[in-house]
Amino acid sequence: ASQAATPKVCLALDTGGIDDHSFNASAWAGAQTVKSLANVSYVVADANNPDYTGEVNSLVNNKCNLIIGVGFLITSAIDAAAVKNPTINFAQVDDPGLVNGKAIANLRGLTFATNQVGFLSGYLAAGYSKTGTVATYGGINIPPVTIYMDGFAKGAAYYAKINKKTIKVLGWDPADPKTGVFVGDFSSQNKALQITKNFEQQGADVVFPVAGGLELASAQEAAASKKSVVIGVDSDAYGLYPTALHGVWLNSALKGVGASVAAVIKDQAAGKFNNAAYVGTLANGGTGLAGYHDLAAKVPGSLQNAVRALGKAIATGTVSAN
Amino acid sequence: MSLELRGITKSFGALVANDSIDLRVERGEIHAILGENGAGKSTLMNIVYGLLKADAGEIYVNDTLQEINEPSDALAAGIGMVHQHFMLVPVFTVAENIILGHEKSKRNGTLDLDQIRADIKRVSDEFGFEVNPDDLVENLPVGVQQRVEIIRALIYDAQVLILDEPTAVLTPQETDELLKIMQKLADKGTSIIFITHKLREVKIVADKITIIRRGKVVGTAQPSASQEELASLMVGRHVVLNPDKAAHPIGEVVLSVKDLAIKDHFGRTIVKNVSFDVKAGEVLAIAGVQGNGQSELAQAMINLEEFVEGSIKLGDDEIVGKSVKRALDDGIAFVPESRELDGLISTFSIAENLILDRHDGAPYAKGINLNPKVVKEQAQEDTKLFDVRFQSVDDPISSLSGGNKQKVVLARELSRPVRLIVASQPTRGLDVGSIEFVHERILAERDMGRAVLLFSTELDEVLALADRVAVMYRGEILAIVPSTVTPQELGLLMAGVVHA
Amino acid sequence: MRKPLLRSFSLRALILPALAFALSMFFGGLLIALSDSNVLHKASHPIAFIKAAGASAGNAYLALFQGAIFDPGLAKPHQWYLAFGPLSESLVGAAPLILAGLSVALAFRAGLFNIGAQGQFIFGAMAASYVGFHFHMPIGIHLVVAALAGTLLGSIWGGMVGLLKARTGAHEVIVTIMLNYIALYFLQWILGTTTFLIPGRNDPIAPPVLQSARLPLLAGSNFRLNAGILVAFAVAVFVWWLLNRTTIGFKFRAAGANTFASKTAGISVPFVMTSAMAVAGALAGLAGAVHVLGDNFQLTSGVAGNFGFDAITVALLGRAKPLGTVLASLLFGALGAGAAAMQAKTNTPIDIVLVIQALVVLFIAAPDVVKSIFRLKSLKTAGGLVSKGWNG
Amino acid sequence: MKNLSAAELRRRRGVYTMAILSLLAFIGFGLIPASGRNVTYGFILDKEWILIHQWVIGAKSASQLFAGIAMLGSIVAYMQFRARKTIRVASAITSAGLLMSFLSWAAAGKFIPFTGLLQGGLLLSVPLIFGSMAGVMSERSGVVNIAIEGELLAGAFASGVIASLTHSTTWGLLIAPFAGAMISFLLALFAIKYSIDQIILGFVLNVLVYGLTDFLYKRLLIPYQSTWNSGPTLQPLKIPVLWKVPILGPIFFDQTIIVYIMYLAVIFIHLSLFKTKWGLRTRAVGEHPTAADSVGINVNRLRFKNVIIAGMIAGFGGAYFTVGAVGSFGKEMTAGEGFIALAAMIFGRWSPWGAVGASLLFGFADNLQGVLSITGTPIPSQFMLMAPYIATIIAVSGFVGRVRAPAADGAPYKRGGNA
Ligand SMILES: Nc1ncnc2c1ncn2[C@@H]1O[C@H](COP(=O)(O)OP(=O)(O)OP(=O)(O)O)[C@@H](O)[C@H]1O
Ligand SMILES: Nc1ncnc2c1ncn2[C@@H]1O[C@H](COP(=O)(O)OP(=O)(O)OP(=O)(O)O)[C@@H](O)[C@H]1O
Ligand SMILES: [Mg+2]
Ligand SMILES: [Mg+2]
Repeated sequence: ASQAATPKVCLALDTGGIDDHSFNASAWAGAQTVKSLANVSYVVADANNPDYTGEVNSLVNNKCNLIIGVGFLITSAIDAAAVKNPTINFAQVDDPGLVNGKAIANLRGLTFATNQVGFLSGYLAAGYSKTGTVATYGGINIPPVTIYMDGFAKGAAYYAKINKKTIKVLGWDPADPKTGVFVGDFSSQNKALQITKNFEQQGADVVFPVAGGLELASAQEAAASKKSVVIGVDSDAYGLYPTALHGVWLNSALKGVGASVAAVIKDQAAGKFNNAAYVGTLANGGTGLAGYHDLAAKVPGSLQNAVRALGKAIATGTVSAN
Repeated sequence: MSLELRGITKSFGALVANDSIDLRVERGEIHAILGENGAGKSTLMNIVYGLLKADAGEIYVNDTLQEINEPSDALAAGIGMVHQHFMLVPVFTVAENIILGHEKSKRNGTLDLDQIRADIKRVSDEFGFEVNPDDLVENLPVGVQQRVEIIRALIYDAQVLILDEPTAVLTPQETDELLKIMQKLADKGTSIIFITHKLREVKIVADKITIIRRGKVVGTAQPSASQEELASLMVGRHVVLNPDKAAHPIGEVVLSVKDLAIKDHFGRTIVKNVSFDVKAGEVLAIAGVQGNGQSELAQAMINLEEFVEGSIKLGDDEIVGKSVKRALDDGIAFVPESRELDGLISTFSIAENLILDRHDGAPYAKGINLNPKVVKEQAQEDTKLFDVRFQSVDDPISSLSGGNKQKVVLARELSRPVRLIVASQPTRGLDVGSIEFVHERILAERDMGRAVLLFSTELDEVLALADRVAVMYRGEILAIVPSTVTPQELGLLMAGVVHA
Repeated sequence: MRKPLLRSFSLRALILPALAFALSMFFGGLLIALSDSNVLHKASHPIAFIKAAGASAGNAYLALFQGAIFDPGLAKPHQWYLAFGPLSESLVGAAPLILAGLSVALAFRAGLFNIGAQGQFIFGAMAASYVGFHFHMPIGIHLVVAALAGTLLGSIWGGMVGLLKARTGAHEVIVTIMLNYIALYFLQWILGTTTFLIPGRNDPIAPPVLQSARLPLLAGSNFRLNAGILVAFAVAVFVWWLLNRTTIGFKFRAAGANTFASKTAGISVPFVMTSAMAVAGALAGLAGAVHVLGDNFQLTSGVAGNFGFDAITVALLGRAKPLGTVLASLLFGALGAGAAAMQAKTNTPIDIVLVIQALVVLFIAAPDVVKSIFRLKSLKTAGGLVSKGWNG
Repeated sequence: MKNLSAAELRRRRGVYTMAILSLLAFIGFGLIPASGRNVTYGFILDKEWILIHQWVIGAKSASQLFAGIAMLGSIVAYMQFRARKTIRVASAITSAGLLMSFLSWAAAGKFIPFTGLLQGGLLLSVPLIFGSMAGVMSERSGVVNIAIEGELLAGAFASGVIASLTHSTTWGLLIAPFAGAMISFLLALFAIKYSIDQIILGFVLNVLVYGLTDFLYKRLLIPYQSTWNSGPTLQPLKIPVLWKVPILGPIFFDQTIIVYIMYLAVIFIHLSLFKTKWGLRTRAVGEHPTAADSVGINVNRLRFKNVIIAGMIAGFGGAYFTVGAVGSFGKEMTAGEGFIALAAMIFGRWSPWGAVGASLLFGFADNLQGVLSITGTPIPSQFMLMAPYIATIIAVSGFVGRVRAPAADGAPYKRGGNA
């Protein structure tokens, strides 16, 4: 691995770009936190015809020392480039970083057990719900999305089990991963709004949207109807959206993309780049809940404690989120 | 009111359509303008009516200079026009069409049609028209549509009335009525400019005749002048008006139609129990007032109609229910009523238009391969044969005048082996020169032993070409008479009068 | 239209497009500069402001050029040719666009407005990918079979539209719009099925197509330039031939120009509708196949990107003529490739390219506007293709 | 009855389709299912007068009941058809019956918030209705309008940003029409003055708006979100008394001002198009411009005016996405609804009510799939999402058939051109 004084670090973002209120944004934010150690820049895949290979090539040509692929769609481009350019270091978000099953020296995978934080969110939602009905929906039916939803459903079920309550989970059924409620894309705000309305009419009072920026729509509906609260996803929604909505964010399920990216960059800067797969968990802070913010008062202390405890239990493995 | 044009000049690019034209029309005068296709008549009139802007020249109404830049100016000056291509919105009712541009609204802002209905009734009664203000124009026969245009002009009391080829689409009866109406209007002081290709009409109504050739006034004539004189003035050479129809042998039956019935898209019966035969070397003319089902009958001959019952036999093979292509290949030549719409593709070159219906046969195509060289050579021949005037066979057909367009259609249909020729209104809108040519061609085909089914609203044409005449009325064939029938009898039949 | 392919193409005919392009770049530049905070901060000192603005736009465009055509920075000792890498990228991007563009153009000439290239592209890509990774066949044969599979599925998906219109009169614009969504969701679904999942993984990325099914590289392993572009050129010539030199093309153009006259001349309009849409679909399907077999290799839910809609723009920009479509696609390919680099180097949002593309089309479609801006009364211009609206 | 007209054949095909579907529904939904479970329909959203709160009925018997109604409906339709009378009402009843029969089957053991289902359908079709109205406005006067998508998006962007900067939804609403008008001004200018192909234009304008809004979004709305992109949203206004009407009330009369304006716009456009001087002239200009010109109507000026107004309508509709729904602007948030609106306009045969009907059909189908995927179906999510699009294709090819655009739609008018 090359030891540039201040390494040139380049992020290959997916089409969402630094403003997707989701993993791309977190990655960029994470990189910003270590600006002092490296000069960081990014490219975004062209939403019109995403050409990931071209995107990564442009970074290779741009003489970057460390290239971080963000978004699972970029995986194969990063793998190829890593094999082709042993002198450049690579990292790939949402991918174990193996090339046909084997690890290679200059490629590090960054994955996240978001089902764990999903599980916590589900538990929290179930505990907070007055109606006993909680709901989740996704942007499109793909693993990075459904992992959260799956954890959420299981967490809620877990709450029901240990508290001998009946909790209804709308939008996702772990037993039947082909079905579920999805918007169909990540941009149709008014569809997301309508889905949230429909959830409320089915009695749901906590909604967990796993659809990037579309969580805004759910928050708006919640604020207007006062019938539900929302758990944000990926980054802390509380800070991302208009202050008028502060009252509806029950919490946010963090995906430590930023932290992981920062970690890799630190290693690079210190010349300690390695290919040990990084898995963000509750244990290592790679995922976790953001905080209750304005609703802290409304969430019973007992519940907050229970959630905290559950977090520890999952971290130590006494409870499994799968 | 008098109208005078001084030095009107208009050119389209290189082509000078009107070349400093002077013209004076007195109050109550019927002034006929004669000229070949493309002579510049419509252009001149469109200028008077404000639809086109003259490059030079002045227009005087009652000897005072009038600025006419918009149709509204013309209307304001009391100039009305019935256009060659009707200016009616097909999906509107008669009343809507007439009120258009002169709308009056009720207090609540909605359209007020009552007044106009009354006006329509008044004018109709005065001139004995039968027009229902609430009929959709698209459902009216052409003759009636033209009435609507005239009514409009009269309601907005035009002092000068321009009629551009008004009789091109009318039957003898309708024509005679129109001529009477024109007289009546003239007597009441309306000045009329009357454009036509039909010398007979000119001689009947015109007080004065101006002849235009290639955009220039080439002379004036009195109605007393003979048709031959007028014709040669127009075309600049001698023309034969009545082709001689030599006697000739008649062969066996080529086309036989039995109990034919046709419905339109709205399920209305347009043609019913029609039966007739056409023999080789014979011209059977289907005469009749526009809108009595001839168009549909003609279309049915090559299966262009969708809802047909009965039988059409060409030789031994049945046509009904087969594809259009099949009918054409069986040996039917089809000259459609509207060359612009059904006959030609305006963006295609002359050569391409010449192979529309046989582009996938030899010699033009081998397999799916078109052979442009052959197509071009063939086009050169066909056009020479049919004396089409053009710069290059690669020019778009739209650059030709109506007469030449029609010759292209004939060239296409007749320069392939056929047994039957179906021709609808083959000379509509054509000038005498072109008409002469078309007529000679049709007779030549007949003499070559082909069967000809001619659809025409032109009495003279029917009598000049037909061996037998079938008269259509309200979708049925009223009678089939020999061509020795007198125009009067024929006219009565076309009007639906069968006398014992 | 019986001119040989190249006569419809003259240098003179390039003056306007060039000016139109310059104009669009100018407006794009304004946008870049005026939205650049570094520039805005200097608003108080006119001179500095203009300098900064010039620099801002200048750098962006330099990067755009370097990303699209030629970037000396890429040359390595004894490997100067590497500087042409960007050009290769541009061509790679242009290939599928040409094919999809031809699809739209051909349908347009037959009087049909094919908004459905996107969906047809998707099905083409799907089929090609499946054949490409699932079967094992000898080199060459595998490639051909995969490409044909894509073409076939695309043509079915497209022909369906023509058939529906011929049979029921359902308007192709409605049907194609709907079919695009259906195709997309179908793709999302199938990517989740075990057939299309990489063993041991669960993210919706199909396995890469096998080497034996990939389009051969044209310029060595340093460049992604592959035979796809040649396929595209060949097909462009084919389409030109089909339209202008065959009886089928004659029928297409006739029915496209005047349905009534065509009917009267015995041309079966339903046949034209169905076959024209089938051929159009085949072309778009092939585009998808070329994309997957040439540079993308792995099927994802975003595989079609925006090709199907860019296709409409390039086809219209190319006046629905094969040559024009090819040229337009090359331009768009270059802009697309340059955009990524521009963003990498100058952080200029990639979307500015959309603006430039739109302006180019606008100005080229509106010669009079450009002429009046540059005072070029004399210059003669080919009339645009006439839109016939919905009634075809 | 032999030799039916095309229209009649289409109608007959429609009748038969309905009859067959009804029968299938009766057997499939009514007889076959194992039965037992109930379906619960909820009829209340808010504190409206309660007629019935809930309606619990056996899924099986409900399916039978409604399928029965559908069958009756189709029989009536057939008799009407034989009598050559209009079959609109009968078909409406049949379709409704079919739908309810299906719903009762699909929602067995579930709770269906009936009122909410309809209200949601209405809300989802709001942008479609505005969009298709814009289409009707401009195409009736002969200018093809594919730029609806762009006009919607521009309206959404402008209203969002302005509302955010001024902290006032009112300003957002006021600005939106002008944003749409800016786009349609380009359309009018290039299409009418420079007579450029209108289909190219529409497409390009969409691309242009996508590019501009995406660009500005990244350059301004993201960095300065709190000031530029944190707009307020409209609150629903209950119309006194009306909103309490059972079922209908909360659906139609508990909405934001945008929806009320939509009602007025549709009625107004319909009336003016068919009952006023302006409408007569507009239709004339769209059908036969030369004729209109020859009676002294300034064709191109009228077209220009109408295209601009069309843009304002769509632009205003765009405001629904931001101030009407989520407040902030989201990248490409119209997500192709402008094209659905275009389809709805054609589907609706260029008539205001037709377009409204098509839009509602689509919106309702979309929400129905949403509700059903919540209550749970065995059908994979992606196929549920397809449903509204498939439904549209079936409707278009099964019932609508060939449509006819205004004769001069898309043809630039130049005087003295070939008549
Ligand atoms: N809008 C136009 N643009 C270019 N040339 C035109 C236009 N209108 C007419 N012309 C040309 O001007 C000439 C005169 O046309 P015009 O229609 O006045 O002839 P016409 O006397 O009315 O012929 P016809 O007797 O067939 O009606 C024709 O040769 C035609 O080619
Ligand atoms: N815009 C135009 N450009 C070129 N030629 C034109 C134009 N308008 C009319 N012409 C030509 O002017 C000539 C006369 O016009 P006109 O429409 O009267 O044709 P026509 O001979 O009367 O045939 P028809 O009776 O079918 O109209 C025709 O050749 C027609 O093609
Ligand atoms: Mg004329
Ligand atoms: Mg004429």
